[in-house]
Amino acid sequence: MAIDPVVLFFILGLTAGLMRAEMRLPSAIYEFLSVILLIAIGLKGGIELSKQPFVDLLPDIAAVLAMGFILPLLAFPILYYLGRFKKADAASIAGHYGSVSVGTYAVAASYLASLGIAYEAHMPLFLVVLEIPAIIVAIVLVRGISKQTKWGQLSHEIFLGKSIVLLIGGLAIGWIAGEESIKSISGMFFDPFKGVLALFLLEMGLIAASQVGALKRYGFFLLGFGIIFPIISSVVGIAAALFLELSIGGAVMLATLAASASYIAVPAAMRIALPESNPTLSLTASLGITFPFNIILGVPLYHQIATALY
Amino acid sequence: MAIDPVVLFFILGLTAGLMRAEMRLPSAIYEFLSVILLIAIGLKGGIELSKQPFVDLLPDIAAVLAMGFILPLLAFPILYYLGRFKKADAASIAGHYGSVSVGTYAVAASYLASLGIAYEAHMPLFLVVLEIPAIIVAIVLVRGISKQTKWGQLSHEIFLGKSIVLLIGGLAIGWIAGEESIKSISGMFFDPFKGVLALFLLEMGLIAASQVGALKRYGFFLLGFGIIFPIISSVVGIAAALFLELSIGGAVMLATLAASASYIAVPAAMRIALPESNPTLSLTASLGITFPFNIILGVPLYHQIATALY
Amino acid sequence: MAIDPVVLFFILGLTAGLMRAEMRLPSAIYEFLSVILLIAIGLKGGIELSKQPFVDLLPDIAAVLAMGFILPLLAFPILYYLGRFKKADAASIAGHYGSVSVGTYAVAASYLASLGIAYEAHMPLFLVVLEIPAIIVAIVLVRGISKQTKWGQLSHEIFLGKSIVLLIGGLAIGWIAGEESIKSISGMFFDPFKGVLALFLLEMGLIAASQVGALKRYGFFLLGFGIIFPIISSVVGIAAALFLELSIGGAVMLATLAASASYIAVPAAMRIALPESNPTLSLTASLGITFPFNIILGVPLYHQIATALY
Amino acid sequence: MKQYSMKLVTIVTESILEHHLEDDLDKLGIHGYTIVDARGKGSEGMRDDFWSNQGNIRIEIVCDEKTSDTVTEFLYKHYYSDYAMMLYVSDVSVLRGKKF
Amino acid sequence: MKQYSMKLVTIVTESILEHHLEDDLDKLGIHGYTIVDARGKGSEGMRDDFWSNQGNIRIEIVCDEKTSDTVTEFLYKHYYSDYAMMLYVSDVSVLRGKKF
Amino acid sequence: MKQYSMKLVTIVTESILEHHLEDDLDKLGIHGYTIVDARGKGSEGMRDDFWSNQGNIRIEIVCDEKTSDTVTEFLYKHYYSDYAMMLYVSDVSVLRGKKF
Ligand SMILES: Nc1ncnc2c1ncn2[C@@H]1O[C@H](COP(=O)(O)O)[C@@H](O)[C@H]1O
Ligand SMILES: Nc1ncnc2c1ncn2[C@@H]1O[C@H](COP(=O)(O)O)[C@@H](O)[C@H]1O
Ligand SMILES: Nc1ncnc2c1ncn2[C@@H]1O[C@H](COP(=O)(O)O)[C@@H](O)[C@H]1O
Ligand code: NA
Ligand code: NA
Ligand code: NA
Repeated sequence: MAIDPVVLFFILGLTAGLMRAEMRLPSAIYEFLSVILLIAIGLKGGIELSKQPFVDLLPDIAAVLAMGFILPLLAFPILYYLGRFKKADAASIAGHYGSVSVGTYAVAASYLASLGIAYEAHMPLFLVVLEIPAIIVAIVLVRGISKQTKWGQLSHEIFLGKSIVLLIGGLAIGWIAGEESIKSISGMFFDPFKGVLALFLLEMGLIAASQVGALKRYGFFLLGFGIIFPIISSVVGIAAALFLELSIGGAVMLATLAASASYIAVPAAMRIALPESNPTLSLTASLGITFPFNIILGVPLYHQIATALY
Repeated sequence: MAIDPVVLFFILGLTAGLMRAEMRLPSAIYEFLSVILLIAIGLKGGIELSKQPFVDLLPDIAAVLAMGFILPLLAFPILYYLGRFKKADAASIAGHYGSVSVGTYAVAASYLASLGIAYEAHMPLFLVVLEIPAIIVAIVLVRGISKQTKWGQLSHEIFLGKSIVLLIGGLAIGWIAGEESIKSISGMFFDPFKGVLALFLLEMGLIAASQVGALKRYGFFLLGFGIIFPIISSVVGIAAALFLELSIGGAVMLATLAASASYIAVPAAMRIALPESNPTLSLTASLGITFPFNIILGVPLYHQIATALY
Repeated sequence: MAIDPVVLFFILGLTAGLMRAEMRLPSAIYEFLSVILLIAIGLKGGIELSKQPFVDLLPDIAAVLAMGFILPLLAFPILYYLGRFKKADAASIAGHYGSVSVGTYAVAASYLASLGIAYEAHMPLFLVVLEIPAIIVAIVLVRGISKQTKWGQLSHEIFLGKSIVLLIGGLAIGWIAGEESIKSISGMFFDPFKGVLALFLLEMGLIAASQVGALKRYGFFLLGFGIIFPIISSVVGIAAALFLELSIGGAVMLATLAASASYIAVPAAMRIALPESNPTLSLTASLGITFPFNIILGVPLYHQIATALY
Repeated sequence: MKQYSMKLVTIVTESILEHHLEDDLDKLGIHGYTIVDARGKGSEGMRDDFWSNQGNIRIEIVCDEKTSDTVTEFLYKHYYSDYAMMLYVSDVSVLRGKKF
Repeated sequence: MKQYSMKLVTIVTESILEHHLEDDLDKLGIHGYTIVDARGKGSEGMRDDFWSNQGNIRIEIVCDEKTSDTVTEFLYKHYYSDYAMMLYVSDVSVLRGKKF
Repeated sequence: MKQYSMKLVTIVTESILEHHLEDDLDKLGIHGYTIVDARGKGSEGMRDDFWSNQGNIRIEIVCDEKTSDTVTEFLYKHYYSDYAMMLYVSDVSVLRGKKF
């Protein structure tokens, strides 16, 4: 089977970055590309929601939400006891791995599309649902439910972060406008989607490469964790998919969501809520190890695991 | 009838902005989107111009030009005597409302397209023609035809502003190249047009929301003016359309042009020509009140008024 | 024959710039557009490479490489003896004219496409091959093969510059993924290609116009050189094409490559390797004279010359 | 024209703190400041990534000596230990204008 | 190396004035300055919108004391009342180089 | 809080030199600096084009007097004649913190 070209763009970025080529995209373009991806993913989910009653999905949402709480609780003891990280660092990393990465999601979607495998179209809803619980878990693990944490201000920053607003906004617009009417904007959001993803991954490759320096400082445990924990998470995701009776495509998507680690929403939240935790530690793991692993090897691997378990 | 998705994007931006979500697009992207919109609108008009003799349009242009001088003269006394604004402020606001907004124009075009209603294809020419007269009126109202005003320098800034140059440039290119030849660049300017407009309106919603704080400071008169004056202007626009025997679609477009208020070219010109006028006053009215009103309610309303009067 | 609209965009930018209109695109957008162009050109070449054995091309590549060494050696004596430039300046300008401009290449490709003339699809390979030799010649002309030049660091900057990496990256991805698989990203790279080129040329026109001030300072010799030397080069390019038995389309492309002058990779390299050379001198010639000449008149002229010689 | 001696406080810190610091300055009664985006190197290594709030901002505050001490101590107490932050103070003269 | 005492004039004002100020400086015989984009808060409220020239620029001019007075008074007279503008002056030393 | 007197070295130069200067500063043992993008005018004319490394950067280094002299002389020797570059030094006070 041919490699998906979007993955080749990631490998190009990674290689160029490791060779220290001078070619970062302007951050305005990075943001532009990610805005298009987020809205497009939201719109697709919203169009689907407009076709089925929302209440039917509530049990699924509850189950996925539960997974969002469980995953960081699984990661924390490994990091704290086995990895001997400081409590705040262990919690922060756990928060990153309990949450999700939209870029990884998009690659899995592209992977399944190129194989012609369908998946439950309300998957973007799960993407939204999984962003937040792990952040709460991370904070509570360090602070308890103490009043010191400004939950009001914090929940504002979490729920009104760019990715959540654009995903939910896209969902809502797709839902309200419906399939027919959204076609008029497909020239911006759907037709160039894979090309946008390709450019986005080129930049992500460059960013991931820039994390490698830090990687050397933090040693082997982080490297191992960044590869092995996602595989464990993917099995949890597949188990959830079996429980929810999702299709095999849905299982791959949920496995990927579980296996992916946040590199935008969670770092920002941790910097404010747990400033004593070391931001380069978690970012190195999530961006420098897990993201490349998932893009290049993880997604097909989760597909194989899902096929084996289904 | 379903709501046009581009309007939903505006509402998303407005809502996110009012909830103080952290999600402004980079200004480079805002500019990119507006450049595409301006060129695309110009090209469409230019293609049409290449099909009919230009001289036939001269009477129409003269009439629309006259409207551009009348509208600010209508607005000024209301602001100065009723609103009790300082002379410079009243003139500056009048200048904003006598001129036009390209974003509003694009929404009206999208509205008519989704209803399948045609309009005179040389409308972009009117858009260009209406940009400037109100600026001149505003300056003359305050300064007279005094020599103090550096008309040379000023006319350079007005006529060579980005929006005029791109609109006229687009018109000229469309005219010279013709329909067939322009097709080769439709993948950039026409196919994604509505999607570009959607993203542009998302950002405009965020910008409009950021004006609401200032709105509170300036009170109810401005709020009323920002809604009622556009409705009055729209009737002037429809009257002009009747006089010029435009189609009903043309009437809606001209009404929208009349009702729209500038938020780019005129603020810049006023800042230099009438620096003693308060820039937040006029921008709050034009961006914080009139733009949202026109996008969400105004355009359909002007359609109804036009239908009633035709 | 109708003028290609992309050329009209260049003329629009040039005119607006000469009239000192305030409308430069944000540099982030300029970079975005050039990234798309570079990748698209690379991809197209790569797809073609996947269809024919690479070794067959080696003789062609060697011949084109030779041309890359000859052209600056032809330019240098003209600039040094006839133009009486300082040695470093003469060498630097020669380096610019021995190398190539991707924007000019894209315009020639668009020109041939609109005439329906085919050309050898591995042309992007020649584009890559021609970027570098002239830089080496320029440095050696001034420094000799002295150890003072940090060749290691320098070759890093040259070979890992943005344009080389994106072109080669595009080539590699197109080659590996193949035609069928690349179709999924054509909505970003191929469908809007000419529109992207149009916007890019609009900005290039504005940039070229900003060089005109400097032009006056440097007088007529540079003006003459910037027009006549490209014509000479184009004949060298056509001769090479005849020698390589390329199609007439291939001859026009190779002539254009020979005639075009670098304005990105070479200026950057010269600033580091030959800092005593005056950067505005070579940039004025390459951007302010040769680029506009090639876009507007050069490409059709080279087509005529090629037709005459074939 | 008469000139007055004031202090110029310059702060370089993580861009993610921008809105938080704005709120803080407001509460400290400081209503004038200028911000530019910056990148740089310090004890926390290179900071130059804007895509994920990993860049810096550079804040300038012109104020009297007392306010300079207040803001300096406030920032030292609340942010110095957990965030990348550098701070220095210098002497400037300002015109008597509408602003001071 | 020998160092010379000079003045550093720093101006923060509306970005829309950039080209006008460049012309002014030219006329005042000032041929060296550095500009960066900035945002900020002052008596005219928050200024941080670049999409419509609602942002600031920060201009630095290294010059002798006399020029510093000239430019300061010029700006005060022509722009202070109608535009958002802040201005301060400090002491710097420069190397004797080709530039001074 | 106790404050220490330091030097602030400000350099305005061609943006293309950024990584080269970073390497130089590293070698000179300077591990703290702040960079912003800038444009400006000087003896080499207007410099404001970022699309082709034709813009400027503005580098600030807070350091002791000796380091200030070292870096100043180094830059003067290696870059002043061939590159657009301006450099000035001023006095600042810094807090005793983890950084100094
Ligand atoms: N000595 C210095 N001179 C100038 N800027 C500095 C210096 N040290 C630190 N900085 C700036 O302050 C930021 C935070 O410093 P730090 O907390 O030491 O990492 C750095 O990213 C630099 O931008
Ligand atoms: N005290 C201050 N310290 C630093 N910057 C200031 C101060 N006051 C004003 N500014 C800057 O100068 C600009 C114009 O000031 P103003 O005219 O007071 O609105 C503001 O937007 C700020 O960027
Ligand atoms: N007198 C000055 N005041 C402030 N900045 C200056 C001055 N002279 C030069 N510069 C800055 O330093 C850069 C390089 O200067 P130069 O080498 O003189 O071209 C210019 O582009 C300006 O940004
Ligand atoms: Na996860
Ligand atoms: Na109007
Ligand atoms: Na050439």
